[in-house]
Amino acid sequence: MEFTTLVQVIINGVLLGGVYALAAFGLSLIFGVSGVLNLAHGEFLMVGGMAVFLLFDALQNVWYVNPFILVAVVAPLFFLVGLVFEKALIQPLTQRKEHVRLASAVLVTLGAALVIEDVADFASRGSQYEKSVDFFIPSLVIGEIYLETNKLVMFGLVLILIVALFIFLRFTYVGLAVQAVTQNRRGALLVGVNTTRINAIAFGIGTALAAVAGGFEVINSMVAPNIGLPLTLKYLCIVVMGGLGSFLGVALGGVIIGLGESFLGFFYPAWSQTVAYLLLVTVLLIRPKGLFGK
Amino acid sequence: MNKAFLFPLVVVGLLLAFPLIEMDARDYILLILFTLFLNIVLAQSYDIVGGQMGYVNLGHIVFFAIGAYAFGIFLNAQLGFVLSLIGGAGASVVFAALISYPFFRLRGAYFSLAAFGLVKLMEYVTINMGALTGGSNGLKIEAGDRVVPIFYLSLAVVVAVVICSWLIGRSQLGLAMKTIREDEEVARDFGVPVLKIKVQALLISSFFPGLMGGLYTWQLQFIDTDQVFGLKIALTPIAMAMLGGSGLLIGPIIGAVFLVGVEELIWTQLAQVHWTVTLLGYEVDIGQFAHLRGAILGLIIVLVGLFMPGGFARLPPVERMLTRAGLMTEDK
Amino acid sequence: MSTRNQNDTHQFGEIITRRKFITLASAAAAGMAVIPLGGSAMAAKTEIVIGATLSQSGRFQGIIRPFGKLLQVWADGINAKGGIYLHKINKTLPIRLVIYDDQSSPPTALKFYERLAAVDKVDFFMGPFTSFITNAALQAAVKHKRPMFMVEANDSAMFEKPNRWRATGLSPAKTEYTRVVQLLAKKGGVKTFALLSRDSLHENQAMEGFGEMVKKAGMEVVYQKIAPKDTRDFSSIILAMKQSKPDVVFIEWIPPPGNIGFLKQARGLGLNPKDVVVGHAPVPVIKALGRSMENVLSALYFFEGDSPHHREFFAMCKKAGFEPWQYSEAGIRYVTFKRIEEALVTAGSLEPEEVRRAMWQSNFSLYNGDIRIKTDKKGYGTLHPWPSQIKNGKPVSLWPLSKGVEIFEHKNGQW
Amino acid sequence: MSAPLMSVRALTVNFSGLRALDRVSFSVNPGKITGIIGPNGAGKTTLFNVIAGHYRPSGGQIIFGERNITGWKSDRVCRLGISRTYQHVRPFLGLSVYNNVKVGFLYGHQAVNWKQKELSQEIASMLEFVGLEGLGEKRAEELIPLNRKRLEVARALATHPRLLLLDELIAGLTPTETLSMMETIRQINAKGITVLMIEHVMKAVMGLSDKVVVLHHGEVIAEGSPAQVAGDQAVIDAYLGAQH
Repeated sequence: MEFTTLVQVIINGVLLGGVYALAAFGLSLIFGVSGVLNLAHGEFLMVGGMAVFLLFDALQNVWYVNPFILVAVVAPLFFLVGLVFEKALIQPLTQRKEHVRLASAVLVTLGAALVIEDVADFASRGSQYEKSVDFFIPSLVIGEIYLETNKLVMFGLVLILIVALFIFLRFTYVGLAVQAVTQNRRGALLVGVNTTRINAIAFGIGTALAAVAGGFEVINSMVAPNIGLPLTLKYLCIVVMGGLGSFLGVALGGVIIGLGESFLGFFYPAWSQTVAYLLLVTVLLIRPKGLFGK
Repeated sequence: MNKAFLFPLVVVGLLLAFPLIEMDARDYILLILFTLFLNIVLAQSYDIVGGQMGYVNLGHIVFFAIGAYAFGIFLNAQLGFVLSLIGGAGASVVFAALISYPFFRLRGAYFSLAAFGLVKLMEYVTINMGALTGGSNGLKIEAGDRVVPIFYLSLAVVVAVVICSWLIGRSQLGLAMKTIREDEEVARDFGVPVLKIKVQALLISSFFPGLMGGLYTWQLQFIDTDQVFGLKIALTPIAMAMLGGSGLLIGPIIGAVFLVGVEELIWTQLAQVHWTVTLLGYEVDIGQFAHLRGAILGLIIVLVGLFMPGGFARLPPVERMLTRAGLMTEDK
Repeated sequence: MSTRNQNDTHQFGEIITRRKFITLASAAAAGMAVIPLGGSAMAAKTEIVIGATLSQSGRFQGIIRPFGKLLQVWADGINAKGGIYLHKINKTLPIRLVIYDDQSSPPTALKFYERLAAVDKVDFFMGPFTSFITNAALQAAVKHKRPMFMVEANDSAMFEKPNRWRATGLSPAKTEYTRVVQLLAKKGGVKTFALLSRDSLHENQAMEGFGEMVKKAGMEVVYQKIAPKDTRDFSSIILAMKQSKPDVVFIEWIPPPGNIGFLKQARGLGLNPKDVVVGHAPVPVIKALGRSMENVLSALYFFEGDSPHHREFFAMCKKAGFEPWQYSEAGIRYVTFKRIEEALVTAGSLEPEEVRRAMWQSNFSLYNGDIRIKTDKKGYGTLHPWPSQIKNGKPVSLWPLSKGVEIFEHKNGQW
Repeated sequence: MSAPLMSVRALTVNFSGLRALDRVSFSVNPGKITGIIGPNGAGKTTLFNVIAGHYRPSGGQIIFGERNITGWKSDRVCRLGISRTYQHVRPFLGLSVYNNVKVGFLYGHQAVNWKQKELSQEIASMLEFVGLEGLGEKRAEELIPLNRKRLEVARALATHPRLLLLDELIAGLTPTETLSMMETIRQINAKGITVLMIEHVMKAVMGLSDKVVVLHHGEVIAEGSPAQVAGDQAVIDAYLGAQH
């Protein structure tokens, strides 16, 4: 393998991993705070992507909007969607016994995933099944190395979001409360944290992050009603591999899987999609609580 | 006691006699019943680990898939039907044995997720082992009309899994499994050999989907990974078990009958109805909303998760009815 | 959903009252599901019942959703003329369609074909989409001895064993891109090919065939790989392709997740071959890539022309609400319709055995004789798609070959 | 004096740098009641968890009878004859009272092949002994807190232990309930079962114990008869220090 090729493969992997980590962050935050595995996470990604597409499509003939701006418009809406979703579907579960809560959460979020997918499928009847926006900025070329501008922008945004999230978690009251709840739910409750509110906020942020990732998908590739569950599963791999509730673990998990897919994609594309699941199972067998789990 | 056995016996008797009735729609109904039996077996066998022991095994479908593929491979190797069927179930049990120790080091959500990841992992492994499994070209077996034998065989598997589950529920093993569900640490403190029990439970619960997988291949005659590893196939039986009442013998059956029934009776029919109404000046064909069945199914699952964590069978009126019929087996 | 003929429309078209609806629904719930709503007696035939499933939900809906309507347009067209004349029973019978949604799933399809045969008592099966679903459906055809015209299933796995009850209009999957390769060879200027397919039965075979034909035409395959079905990021595949320096890049991928990702990323990563061939390029793909799709080669199941068949086909698509290129598989449907009409007229009765024989003996030509529709020993047909090239956001057909070579422009890496 | 039933020797437990137990040594004499007291956070429950086999100590030994059981898994420890209750009660909430006790009988000790009928009788008399007669069919979660504690005792006794670890069994009970529970403990002891109990309620510890061990910051600071311990200056300092 030539050096430039190696560099290109690594760049591809890291850029890919960054976007993986973004969506997985949301999922990790939700699990950390509420103890719920949100099987509908990928559906929010899909719907977020669709929202960006629909806005783009509707505005296309009026005036041409950069889809990244639309992503920024859509994200706060999905924060609200997340709040409502949590309020309606997740909050009633939090008081249940652990194994009952796990099972109920599987039921509720899986059911929600089916509803969202099927409604999206049904709504696609009048229009097209796959949705993608036509947006392209020429790539940066350094020697033989190509840097896709779209992906660079995305990666930059991911970094900004992650830093913002970090600052939020470290330096704001709500952020500290989120961390407190993640570490010890009962303890946080005892010191007066309003866990109900924190749950809702975590869900809002998580959902907004999923929608942003969906916007990226629609710019970079496409979304369709049936992509939700497989994506959820891949993000779950990242979250669990890193260690439930560990943000560093998620970032690292995302990049590891991105790199793995990138390298295998170069040599043996047939195995590239296996990486996430193989790593998940392997890591758990060696470290039952993930790379950074406590 | 007599009363408790009467109802199931009558049902099984009627089912046994059904194929003897001369009617045009017989095979169509048999195929629906096969779908029902398939789901009962998957839901009931899932519930041995998921309901009685409290380990939400999101990867239960892997046993079915392995059974399906192994059966096809053995049959194509001229092992004969019976041996292939046993071989398929055997392969599934062996696989369960292989994964049981490492997977049972994981608890709670970690276990569920690793098992869920296993579905996709095994799917890709199956696709990429083309020499054995046919890869994405699928696995094909000798064609033939098997609706009636399949019906009897799958009914037999249903009866077997229900009896097995019932026996476990009454046995010492079942009690140990329930203590693990309630509090694994305490169970261990009181001498329950936790790992051994968990492995036993998983082996038992992997046998029946293995058998059913073989029957599925025999029936469909041409399978690929989408059909046996698909995420919806993986999750529906689990939803059925929880819907009906996880941990109760009758629960998965109720869940499967309900979901398969709703699908067949309402949506297939409603989709044929053209009930046009004028709404805000648009002509709307209500029948086309039958295509939203996936959403309605999802909605039912959500509502059960929210309001009936114990499933239909534990709703007080249903519980009373079932108790009166002697169908409510103890799960305390 | 079920589509119905005009006679039926008079009964069903009026608004069904609420009470009637509730009665119907509750009757259904009570277990009456299996009793057909309009039971057709075995006695004197008054109509030709044709049954099919279409994937109106699930993965394939994006490709074939509007074909329910197209089928109805066809049936309405025939019924407007009174139906099809069957000489042996000396009757002209209208067509009635019964269609179910197979949800893109084989077991569901099998169940519905069983129902079509046993409950709806169809005389003729139209097959579903893809080989897996068709193979499941075929069981019902064989068991109930009803001829099945397999609309979209041409993978060799289906044809290993002889089976008298099925035939298709398509040529084998491996030969799917014969005409595209012909065109490229004739135009000249390209030598090396990079091929990629989605890992599934049909796509793999089509790609393999493409590679074989390329080699036979004296050109070279420098990259040939299969990518897993869930692939969304193609960066590394594109990089590897780029290093093999292909003149032509070919991707065979039935959406979704589609080839959109591949094309977008190929553009971004500087994969600039002389020509790009996209096996399936429906509207969403063209729309997503915008101007970058200019001069991308693709295949259509019809070509531009002005024969009576052309005019009929275009009119049918228009009535069904789409332009033919938007749902290219419509061309396959049209051939199917013609084959079924011909088989019924030739057979002159609804005896399954006679219809079946007529279906196999079929031999007539379509589109000004451009294709001879016949069945070979295995049951394959003779339909290949025709090459096309996207110009101004719309595929332009590159056929006949002499004319096609003239219109054809290399993409020359211009995204 | 006979050999101790259990001796704990220089037991040390570290939790990620934090030393929870520091070279704890003491012994439990057969047939006696030994009390463990100490302020909050002294490491009492950690001590129980190590003895019961929840975690492996960083150093030291636990000798039970003739055997060194250091690092044994809890199911094995239980079958050898050490059983316990929990500070925060943990009955199997979803199971019936009857089945809760049955687990102890079936799994809690070595190789007894119970006949179904015998077993039911044993369980019934056990429930009667702790004062839960007639409640066998109830789910554990339907019991009031006092009865949950009784159930825990019954489940622990069902394993036929030689040593019973009671973790704050009396804390939180009303004065009358306290008296009745103390009586139960005496009766258990009278059956020949050695008891090691953690207790905050001084009256109970002093009234029941033959010997008291005082833990403070993970170390044993006093050991002796109740009277000796009560007069020990280190103990008084520890408690006063804890209270201020």
